[in-house]
Amino acid sequence: MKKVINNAEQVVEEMLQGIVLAHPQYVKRVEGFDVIVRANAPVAGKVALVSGGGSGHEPSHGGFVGRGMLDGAVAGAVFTSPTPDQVYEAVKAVDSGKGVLLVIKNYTGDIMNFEMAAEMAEAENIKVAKVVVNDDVAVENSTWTTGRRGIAGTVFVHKIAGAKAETGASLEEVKAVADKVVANVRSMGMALSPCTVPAAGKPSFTLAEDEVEIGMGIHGEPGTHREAIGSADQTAAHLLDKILADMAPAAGDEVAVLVNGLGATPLMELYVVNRKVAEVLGGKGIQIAKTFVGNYMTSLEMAGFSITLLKLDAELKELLLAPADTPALVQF
Amino acid sequence: MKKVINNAEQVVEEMLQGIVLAHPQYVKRVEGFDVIVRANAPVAGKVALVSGGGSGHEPSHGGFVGRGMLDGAVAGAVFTSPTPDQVYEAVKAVDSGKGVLLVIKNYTGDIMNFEMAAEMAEAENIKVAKVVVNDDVAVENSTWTTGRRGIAGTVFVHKIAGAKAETGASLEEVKAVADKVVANVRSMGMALSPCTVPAAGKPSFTLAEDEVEIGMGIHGEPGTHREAIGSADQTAAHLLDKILADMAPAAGDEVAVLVNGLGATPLMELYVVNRKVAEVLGGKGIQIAKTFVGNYMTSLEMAGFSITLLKLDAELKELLLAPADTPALVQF
Amino acid sequence: MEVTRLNNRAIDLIGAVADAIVENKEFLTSLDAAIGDADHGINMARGVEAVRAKVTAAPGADIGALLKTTGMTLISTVGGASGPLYGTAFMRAAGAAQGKTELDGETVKQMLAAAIQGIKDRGKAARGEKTMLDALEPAFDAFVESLEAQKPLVDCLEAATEAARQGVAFTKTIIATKGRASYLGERSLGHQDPGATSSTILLATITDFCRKAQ
Amino acid sequence: MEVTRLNNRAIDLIGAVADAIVENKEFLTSLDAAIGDADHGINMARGVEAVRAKVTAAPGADIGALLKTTGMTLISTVGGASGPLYGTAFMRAAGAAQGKTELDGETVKQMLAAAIQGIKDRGKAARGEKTMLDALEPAFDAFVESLEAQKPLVDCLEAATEAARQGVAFTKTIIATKGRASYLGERSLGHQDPGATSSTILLATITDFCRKAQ
Ligand SMILES: Nc1ncnc2c1ncn2[C@@H]1O[C@H](COP(=O)(O)OP(=O)(O)O)[C@@H](O)[C@H]1O
Ligand SMILES: Nc1ncnc2c1ncn2[C@@H]1O[C@H](COP(=O)(O)OP(=O)(O)O)[C@@H](O)[C@H]1O
Ligand SMILES: [Mg+2]
Ligand SMILES: [Mg+2]
Ligand SMILES: [Mg+2]
Ligand SMILES: [Mg+2]
Repeated sequence: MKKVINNAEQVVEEMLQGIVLAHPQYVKRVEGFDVIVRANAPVAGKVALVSGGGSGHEPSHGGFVGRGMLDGAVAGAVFTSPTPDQVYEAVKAVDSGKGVLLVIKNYTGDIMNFEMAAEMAEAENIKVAKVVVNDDVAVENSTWTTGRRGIAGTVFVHKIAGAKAETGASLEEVKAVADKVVANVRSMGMALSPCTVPAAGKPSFTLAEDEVEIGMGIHGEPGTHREAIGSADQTAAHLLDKILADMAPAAGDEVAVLVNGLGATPLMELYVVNRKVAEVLGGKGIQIAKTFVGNYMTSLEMAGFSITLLKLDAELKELLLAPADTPALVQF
Repeated sequence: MKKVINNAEQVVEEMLQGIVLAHPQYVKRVEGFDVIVRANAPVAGKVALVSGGGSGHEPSHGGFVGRGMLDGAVAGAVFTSPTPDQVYEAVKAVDSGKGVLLVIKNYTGDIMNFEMAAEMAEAENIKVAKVVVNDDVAVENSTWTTGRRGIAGTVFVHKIAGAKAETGASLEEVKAVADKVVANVRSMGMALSPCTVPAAGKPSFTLAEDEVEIGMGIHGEPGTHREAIGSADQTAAHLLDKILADMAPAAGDEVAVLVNGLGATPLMELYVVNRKVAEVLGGKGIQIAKTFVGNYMTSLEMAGFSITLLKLDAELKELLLAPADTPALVQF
Repeated sequence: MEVTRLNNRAIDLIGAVADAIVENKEFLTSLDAAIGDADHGINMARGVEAVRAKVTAAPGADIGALLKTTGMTLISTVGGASGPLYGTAFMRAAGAAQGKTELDGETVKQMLAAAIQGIKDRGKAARGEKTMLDALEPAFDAFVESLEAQKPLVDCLEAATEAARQGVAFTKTIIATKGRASYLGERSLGHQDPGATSSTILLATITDFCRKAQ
Repeated sequence: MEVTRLNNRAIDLIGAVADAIVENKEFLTSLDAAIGDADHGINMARGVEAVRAKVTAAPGADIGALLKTTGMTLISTVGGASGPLYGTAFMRAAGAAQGKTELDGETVKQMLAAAIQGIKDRGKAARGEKTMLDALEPAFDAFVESLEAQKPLVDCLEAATEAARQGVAFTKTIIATKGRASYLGERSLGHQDPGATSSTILLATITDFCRKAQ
């Protein structure tokens, strides 16, 4: 394991300190907890958004704390859902009285921990609503699984529900638009190399020099299968096919695109992928309202990428294009 | 070599297509050339900035084309300075009549190619000025070298000279402030793993599992030496010491900080580094006006990071904090 | 058994459990790497170390209190799926052991039943889905059978542990339909469940401790 | 020699040079990996392929025109340090060969002198700094010596190539003070310079071609 860290046990703590030291204009720490919130939290008259999950997905989620996106982010141990008390502290720190929306990725652990936190908050008369993101089409959504995983599409939930909250909307309205994003967002990923959880000290899996993992999660979990590495165009087209098959957009539909790097894949390669994505969508008459290319939901130093499409309507589009001002996403 | 590409020969072309497809609101292609310029280039009444260099440093430089930073970027083959005709096309495409500043990183190849382009432009009566960035303190600046290399500090030149140009300043004024940035910016980097030039097909060097390269360039060039991997704090302190020894800032001085990822190093680790940087600077009474953490000047999929400090005066600070709107750096 | 003695013994038991988990940290993590996200051993070790520190500092007045501290500490330190599940299990067991300073077979049975019900309430899984329940439910059945056959508590625990072991082996033969491993489909076959394994380690350590303490 | 014949032969020579560089692409790149940025062979191969395509399509009326096309094509396709340097060298050599359709020793001497001066003007390096000049300058000296000794052109070229080879060997023994390798300081010792090597390959290929064409 070759990492720029001091020690595996302290890495989340030191990262959080580093984030707050880098971006004091955006965020502050909830002392004693692995929680960062907006520098001016709680923001009066606004529904607050809290997300989080295991660490190792940076800039998710702490990088998206700021105007137009999240109010607070909870950092669990690497790849491990944060505990309920931590989530509860975040909720308390950001609630202005208008209620708090929890943005949860669909993993058993995340759901249980956030649910317990919600119960704690409700016991203190804080209004809480939840949205569960499940955008990964790699695994069929069937009774045989716990439903789809939440991956990079989560960033669109942060962006759009965050923009909605900024308008002064009610908790029910913010939750409704978040649910609409979830209903319309689909992703799928592939990996060229594994990642190493610092405390584990060795890679979660190994791949041969000519092998890639298709449809893996963002925690080093194995995917649906392995195959020989193909060209960027082949791989992009394959992932996109799975997404489009599930989403079934029509010609004339408008989408947002996110070509997301998993950590170690250069922007150069992500742009090569985006070229193919744009070509395929163009060929089907699907309009691209906005494209994001970069590391938004990573998996430590994993090499690989995911593609996310979000089908837009007028409301989603307007909120997507609304301003945001956070450490990792700024938009005029 | 495991990369998400179609073929090594086409990777720059396809990347450029991907960039323009992703960010049509920001950039357009100069058809037939490996040049991207602002969507609304040339911008009337404004000195234009052109930078570039070998590809493989993304988001440098194409990602910084937009309001408040560059007007055009020229993409050479991977790690190879672009040719004069390409630079010349960029200059022609962005010049509004107020002149063009070339931002050049200090490498023999870059200097020669940009100089030849400048001669071509001057022959066509386009006013051209040049600034050569040489921020890397790894190598002593002596008669024994061709001077210091230009690395991540270049981004501060783009930002600050770009903001100055936006004020309507003259070419001489924009060049003056760019030179001031160069005089005050210092960087140094380290690598945990090498990178692979796509057309070369294998890594430029190899490192043992417990070995790091100190003071290497951003083209896979070997550095000053190798050593056993230390803790994040040790490594950060070592690089910072070299920078501070050269820069000699006094207590009370104000700086901007850039903790730059080389491509494959997770944000988590960069923030751990930033924690130490802030601690060391704090201990010396040096004020941090603004911190950037992320992949700004990369070296393909190299793992590692560099630290950049820029000593600020009132003018540099104001221009650093001025708005920017580019694919890779947006600031209100 | 007096409270002081209970405390000392209980702290020793918790120490033994913590040691066993820490010893198996890498093993559990490697099981999780195969079908999950390579953190189960790390999560559990973090939790049991926190519990050890907590109960050593303030053991509580009775077994119920001690288990409540254990459950709450697990909830606030483990995270992931196993944190809420084990945490809830110990909280529920605490309820069944409230005010007790000594345990008999019937109480232990109620504690186990409550713990398992807690896991089911929280995780909405059933036996056969390749989770810790595939160790714990057979263990409970075996415990009850031995108890009804009037066996001593230690023998009942021994039977439970043996059944849990078989449950772990069984998890190799089935596809996961709950938890992170469910995404793997057929690829989860042949791998034993990390949570079922840690449950079995817990049971085995408790059994061992009780036998030695006789 | 008629222009047509010149064109055919010149195109063949350029083809031979291109083949030699492409053959050595990986070798040159690996030399550059050791003390530079692992692109010299890639850069040169891209350049000579472009030149081959260009001169095959439109060879130009005389040797000067042909070399000018070569130089301009190198400038616009190679990039890096070697692009402007080799490009300038060929442009300057073109100047010395303007209007010529046949070459004699004196003309070749002037072409070499102009090319080397071009490299020095452009790169501001001198002999002994571990660059292509450490092959080219000794080559020039040897060429002139042979020419003054009234040797035939091919023998002069042969002597030049041999001196270039020794120059390459010499670059192993010195520290780079120009170009990318200069950042390495002592670490550049023991490695031969990629540009000196490609210069020698150029010379050797031309020599070989001329000997065979006799
Ligand atoms: N719904 C559930 N019900 C019971 N046990 C579960 C459930 N989901 C997961 N588990 C157990 O949790 C274990 C994984 O725990 P752990 O790795 O710590 O959490 P995570 O899966 O969040 O990384 C699995 O091996 C399984 O035994
Ligand atoms: N100033 C200079 N004068 C002469 N030759 C030089 C100079 N700088 C570099 N070179 C030559 O260029 C070669 C490197 O070329 P190349 O790798 O293509 O360019 P780059 O260094 O830009 O990657 C060196 O091996 C050296 O021979
Ligand atoms: Mg986990
Ligand atoms: Mg180069
Ligand atoms: Mg796990
Ligand atoms: Mg080179």
